Amino acid sequence: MPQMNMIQALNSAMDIMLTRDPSVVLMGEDIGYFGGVFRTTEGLQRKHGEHRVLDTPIAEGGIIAAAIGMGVNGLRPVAEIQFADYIYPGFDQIVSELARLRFRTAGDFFAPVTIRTPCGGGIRGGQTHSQSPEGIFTHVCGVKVAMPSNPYDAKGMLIASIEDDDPVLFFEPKRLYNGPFDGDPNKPAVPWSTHPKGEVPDGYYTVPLGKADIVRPGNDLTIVTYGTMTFVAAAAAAAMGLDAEVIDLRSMVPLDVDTICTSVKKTGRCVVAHEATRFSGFGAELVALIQEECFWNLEAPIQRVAGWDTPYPHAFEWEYFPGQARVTTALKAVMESA
Amino acid sequence: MPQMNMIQALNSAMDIMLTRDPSVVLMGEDIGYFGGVFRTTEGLQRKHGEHRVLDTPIAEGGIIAAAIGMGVNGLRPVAEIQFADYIYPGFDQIVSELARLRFRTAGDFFAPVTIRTPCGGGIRGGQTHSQSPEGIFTHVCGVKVAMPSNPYDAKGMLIASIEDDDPVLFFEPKRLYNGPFDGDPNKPAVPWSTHPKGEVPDGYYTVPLGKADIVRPGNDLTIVTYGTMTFVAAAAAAAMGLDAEVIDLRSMVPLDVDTICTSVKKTGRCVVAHEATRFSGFGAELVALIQEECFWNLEAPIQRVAGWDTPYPHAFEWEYFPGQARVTTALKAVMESA
Amino acid sequence: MNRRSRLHVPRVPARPGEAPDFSYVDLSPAGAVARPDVNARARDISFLAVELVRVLDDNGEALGPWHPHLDVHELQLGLRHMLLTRVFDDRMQRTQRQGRISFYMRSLGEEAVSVAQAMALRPGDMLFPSYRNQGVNIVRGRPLVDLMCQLLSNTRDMCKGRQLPVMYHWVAGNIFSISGNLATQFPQAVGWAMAAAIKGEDHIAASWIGEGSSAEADFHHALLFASVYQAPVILNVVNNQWAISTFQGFAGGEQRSFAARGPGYGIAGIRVDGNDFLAVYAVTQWAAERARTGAGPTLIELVTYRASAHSTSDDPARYRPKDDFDRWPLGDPIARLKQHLIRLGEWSEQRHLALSAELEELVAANWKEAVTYGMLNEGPRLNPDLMFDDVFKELPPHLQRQREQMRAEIAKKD
Amino acid sequence: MNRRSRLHVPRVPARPGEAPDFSYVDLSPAGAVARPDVNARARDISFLAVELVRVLDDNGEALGPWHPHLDVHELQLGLRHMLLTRVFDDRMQRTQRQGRISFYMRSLGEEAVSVAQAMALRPGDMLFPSYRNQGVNIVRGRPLVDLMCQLLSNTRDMCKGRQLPVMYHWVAGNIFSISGNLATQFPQAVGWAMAAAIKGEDHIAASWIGEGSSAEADFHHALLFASVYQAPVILNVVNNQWAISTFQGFAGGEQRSFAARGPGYGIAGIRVDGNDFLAVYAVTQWAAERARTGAGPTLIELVTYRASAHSTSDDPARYRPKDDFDRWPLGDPIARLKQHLIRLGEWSEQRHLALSAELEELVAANWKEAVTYGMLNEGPRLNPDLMFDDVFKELPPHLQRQREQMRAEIAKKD
Ligand SMILES: Cc1ncc(C[n+]2csc(CCOP(=O)(O)OP(=O)(O)O)c2C)c(N)n1
Ligand SMILES: Cc1ncc(C[n+]2csc(CCOP(=O)(O)OP(=O)(O)O)c2C)c(N)n1
Ligand SMILES: [Mg+2]
Ligand SMILES: [Mg+2]
Repeated sequence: MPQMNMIQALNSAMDIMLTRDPSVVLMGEDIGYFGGVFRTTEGLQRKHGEHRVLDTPIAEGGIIAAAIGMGVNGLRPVAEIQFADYIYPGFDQIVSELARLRFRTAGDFFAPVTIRTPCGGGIRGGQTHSQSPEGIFTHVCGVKVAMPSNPYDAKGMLIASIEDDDPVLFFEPKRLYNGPFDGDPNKPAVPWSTHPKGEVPDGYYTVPLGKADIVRPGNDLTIVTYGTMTFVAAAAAAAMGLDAEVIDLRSMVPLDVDTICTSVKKTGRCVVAHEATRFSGFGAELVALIQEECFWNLEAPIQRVAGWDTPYPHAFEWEYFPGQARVTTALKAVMESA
Repeated sequence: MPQMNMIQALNSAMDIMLTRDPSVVLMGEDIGYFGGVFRTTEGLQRKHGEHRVLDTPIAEGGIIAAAIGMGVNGLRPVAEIQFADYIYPGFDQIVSELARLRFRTAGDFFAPVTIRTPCGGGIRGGQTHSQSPEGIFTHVCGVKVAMPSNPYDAKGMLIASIEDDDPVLFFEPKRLYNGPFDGDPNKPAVPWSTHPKGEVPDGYYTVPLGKADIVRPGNDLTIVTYGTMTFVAAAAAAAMGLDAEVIDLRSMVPLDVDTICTSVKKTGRCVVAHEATRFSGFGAELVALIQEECFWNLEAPIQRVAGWDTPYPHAFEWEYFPGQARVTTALKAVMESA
Repeated sequence: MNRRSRLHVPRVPARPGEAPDFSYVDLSPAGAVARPDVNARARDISFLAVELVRVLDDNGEALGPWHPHLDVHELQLGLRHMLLTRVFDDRMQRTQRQGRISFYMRSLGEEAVSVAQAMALRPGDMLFPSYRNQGVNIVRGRPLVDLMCQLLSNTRDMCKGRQLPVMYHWVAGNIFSISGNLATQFPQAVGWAMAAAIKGEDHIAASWIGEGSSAEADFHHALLFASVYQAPVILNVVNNQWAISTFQGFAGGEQRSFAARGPGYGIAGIRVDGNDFLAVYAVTQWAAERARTGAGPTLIELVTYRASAHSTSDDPARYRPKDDFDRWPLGDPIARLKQHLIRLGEWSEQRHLALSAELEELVAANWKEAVTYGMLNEGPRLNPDLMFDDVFKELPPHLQRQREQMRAEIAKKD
Repeated sequence: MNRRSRLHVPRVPARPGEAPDFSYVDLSPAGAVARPDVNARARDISFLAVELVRVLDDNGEALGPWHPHLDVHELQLGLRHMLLTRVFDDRMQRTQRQGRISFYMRSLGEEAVSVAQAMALRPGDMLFPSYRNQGVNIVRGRPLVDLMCQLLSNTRDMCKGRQLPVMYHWVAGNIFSISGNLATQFPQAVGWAMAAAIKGEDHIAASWIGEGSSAEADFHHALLFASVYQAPVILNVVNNQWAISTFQGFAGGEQRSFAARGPGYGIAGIRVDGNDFLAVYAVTQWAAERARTGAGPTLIELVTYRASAHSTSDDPARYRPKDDFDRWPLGDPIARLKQHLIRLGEWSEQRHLALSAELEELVAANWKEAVTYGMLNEGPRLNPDLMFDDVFKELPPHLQRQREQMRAEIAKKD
């Protein structure tokens, strides 16, 4: 099977969809001739033409709005926001329009727009190139929210998102573009070619939204996470010798409540982890939900691991990032409790 | 003591601050000559002049941006967003700028902007005049988030917000403008003059942000809520004959964790209620936090009462609104559990 | 240097109790403005953004190069559509006053905008209206009962009870959904037009925005994207002078016409007498041909007057003189087209009265039918279960659960 | 009708391997454009948005009504500031290549913009720069070591390690904080100017935005609010032809100049040769006087060229010809001012070399000092506790708790 990093996997997904479905178009800042600042759309304009892969003005609000109009007119736009930190100028069009169109027209109009955007820290991007705003969108009814953690899922989930008739916010943890990452920036970088999820079929396949992945089965406790933290949390648990069940959510909306609750009911202990800021982050919803559903099975309070409730500071990237030390503290708390 | 409804109380707060502090300016759509679509700023332009009470273009993003610039130049702007549903065009300026300015300049620049906006349903406003987006802002570090539930608090908290050097998002539950509301739209409207919190001093006073109010002490269970649901939840508990301790948070950021946890530790049972949609709403943070802090005291899973995870539909306003029936179900669940 | 800048506050010409003053409105005589070739470059025709294209003069005579030379039946049809719009508006306003519907917004005084523009477009062209464009539904033959059912949020409401009154849509009629959020439809229309161009189809898009709403960011997005991709779209600013209580000066109209924004972006901008059916028709036709032949987008400013309150929640007596519409220099679009037809010998006061009566009856008959499908608080009602549909294409598990919970709540109440 | 609209895609004049082609740039001869009175109404001077104000001709002679007649010391100072900007940029670029700083952005080729504009303003005027305006710091006398400490995120970083390199600010120098989010500063500058007008102060504000960033909504907000309130502000679009890989046509520059957006909003718009120190100075002075005397805002488009890569993360060889800057018709701002001074007999190649050497040394000395305060991964470091400060004015309890947790994590690692 071919080896791909996450960038190549995403590129392959878009290439396949541009080829299979004439209604698919890509649009975004620097994505056309140049192939994107992360090179995710490299070669696609040359192959599919300037009318299928559009360079756009630097106006995230305009990009989303135009994508909605195009979606209403039968196209299937995939819009890139260059960094998740820059999605906010498009917020109104996402929340008030994209998310609401099907509902307010009783299904008569809809716009099958996928919004791709790199998120998360760990690349020295400072406070405006490191954010993880996914939690905000999970509170907005009418949009799906997904984040893959590896090349295989990235390709399959992106294809599923493009084919989905509902709008999808597709967050790409940029720290994982080139390889898995266990949270230690001082270790040599590991490429995806060393990882089983770096094996990615060349052709079409989908990984459905709404289905979590148990990346490691276990009995001591459940770790519910997604994105970069999948690797960090698993590594921390392994280092502690814990038999943790690690769940990579892959999509937050829809959420695979069954997989989560089955696991927590089995283990009785749970840690929830994400890179986004803690207060009112998506972890809060997970904790609320798990305690509602699994209260009587819990042997300890659920612990949250998250970014601090501050912007992501350039100089303190690794003091900010929820690395193994932070996970370990939570794991200890949840294992020692009771 | 004078009687005021919430509109009069807010008007009085702004009038006092315009009088006391020459740097205070008001701005917003229709707020000047006309006095605002809810008449909250009535008479203030006539009294304080066109340079203190500004009618603005219909551009929420421009309003917030201009307010930030004015704040940096020594003014203390109070910007009105006509409905909370229309705050999203200003989202980027709030999240990326207003919330971040002090941090990114190490305190050298800041903009003491207060953003007032009517929120919540119950006035037949349909999906675009009924939203409660406060939860989203609680995930944005760097802004304070407040919502009063009565005229007394409204005035004191608005003055505190205007005087605060941090930006404050000040949500006004519009269903409470004219009187308390127990969730039953078929009962005759009750004016604030019948309620002790409708007694509002004429002069200057503050109600600090970050301090919750125990609106009713009790021992059976704790209800943590804010805004309109303060009255609905209290009424439901009273109707069931429960000795509920009802906490009106008043501000979500900063959050009065001590008052909440002291109460839950005492009662061992907790219901969290808000009008906003449930999934990833502020209730999730409350539940997560309470189970972290009070896990060993809990005798039943914490229940959430909230709006459904759909837009607020015009025709089904009362099926949507989290009225006493929804609260009652949660109260029963939390009392019967164990 | 002694002169100091002071914050400028746009001047409102007259407030309640003062005499209406419309001297600020720049007028051109009927027939006076040149009609450039449809392929003219935007930069060469910027005079169109300053002048005011008018065809009908004060006597109802049609003059000059913009005279569209419509046949009499078209004119009579236009008159009928405008009158029907007005009769419909009046009746719906009254039903709101009676508490039958929760809210309403009339288009009194600006009926020519929607009617003439929709008539000048083809049925396959996609319309992205604002909330004051009910006329486009009428032109496209929407059964009135459908509109009324939306206003009533009843069992035949095309929005299934989800939207405030007047937020119609119509897939079959190529009329897009109206949003409660101002201006959002403007760049969406551009995106729609871009898609048409990508697909090589010759349908064009048209959208409408109030002059007040043109302050929103989406107005800029629309002009910018239309300019960059030369999208086949007509962007209309309905300058009815007021945005709720706010005068058009607060949207930037004091310094420059709204049409002038177009040339700033390299888009043809054209200012037209919005109460002159013939001028509106001609300008729209010109812009449509431009768009359809690849000559690019056009920004049209329709100068008109919001003769009524903003909505049933508004009372304009608080912020403007009562008799203002009587003094409005561009008159009433219905009266002007009627005068023109009478002058042509193709209409009369009697026929007008008869038509009015016919349309009143039509509206009444439709209303009678509509209420049989239910009213907001009376008669048949939509199933509240519907609230959970269409949030997503498929109902996800958490909404299934919430629907169950709602059913239980309702059962308990009953 | 056979012609159909096709989606237009803006044309890029030349790609890698092709010959640079700047025929699309509209030029006016030096000295040719009239200089209107500073109180002229925006609508009467729209020619300024089309022409290109130039003072220096190809031989370095200063011509025409915009000649600012600066004294020689001013000119020499301007040359020095521009050269220092360039030397500083070069040196910082190299430190980035050496891994000392994480990121850098040069202003190569556009030094006249920041330097001439800042010199034409008063110290009390508030500047809202973009990330390519380092020159304004140099003009206002910022110690270089301060800038370097920011780049290094070290113990003397005025941002306390919180911002990416180049995102400076300076309270004492009246230079606002640079945001990583494009365009946000533009309407903030207008708000600042509105406040000055409200308070009756005569300070004005100036802001800079890239032509690519002018596509953002905030560009529109700025123009609109400036127009409505006639705010005393200068809004500058630095049209350096590129936005990362994206050509200016994708920001709307193909159809119309960026300066032309101004007149669309009723704001004076003026297009100036951004590499002509004298022209930039003169135009800025004119706009400042307009603003200060209550004649309203001005939009200035500075036509220049981004001679270097977008940032240290970019490689322009992927999207444009390598030798493009050599063919850029407006030349190099430093070479042109130097030529002018030599022509005046007030400068020479030797003095230039000596100045270069002096500035290299100045920069080197500052760098030597700066690194003693720490580097990103070496030497003294800021206390990570600082991460929790300034989120709010007072540290709230939940951040106190998180700070404790972080301290414990660090203790564990050590
Ligand atoms: C984003 C947003 N902001 C504010 C409002 C509230 N609002 C509704 S209509 C209106 C005035 C619009 O005026 P204009 O665009 O001139 O249209 P007109 O009513 O004159 O047709 C306002 C401020 C809204 N619906 N959406
Ligand atoms: C809101 C936002 N969107 C996108 C970006 C990413 N970005 C950074 S610089 C840049 C190009 C800006 O080009 P231009 O405005 O022409 O300025 P120049 O670099 O030429 O000085 C882009 C797209 C950003 N920083 N902020
Ligand atoms: Mg209007
Ligand atoms: Mg540029």
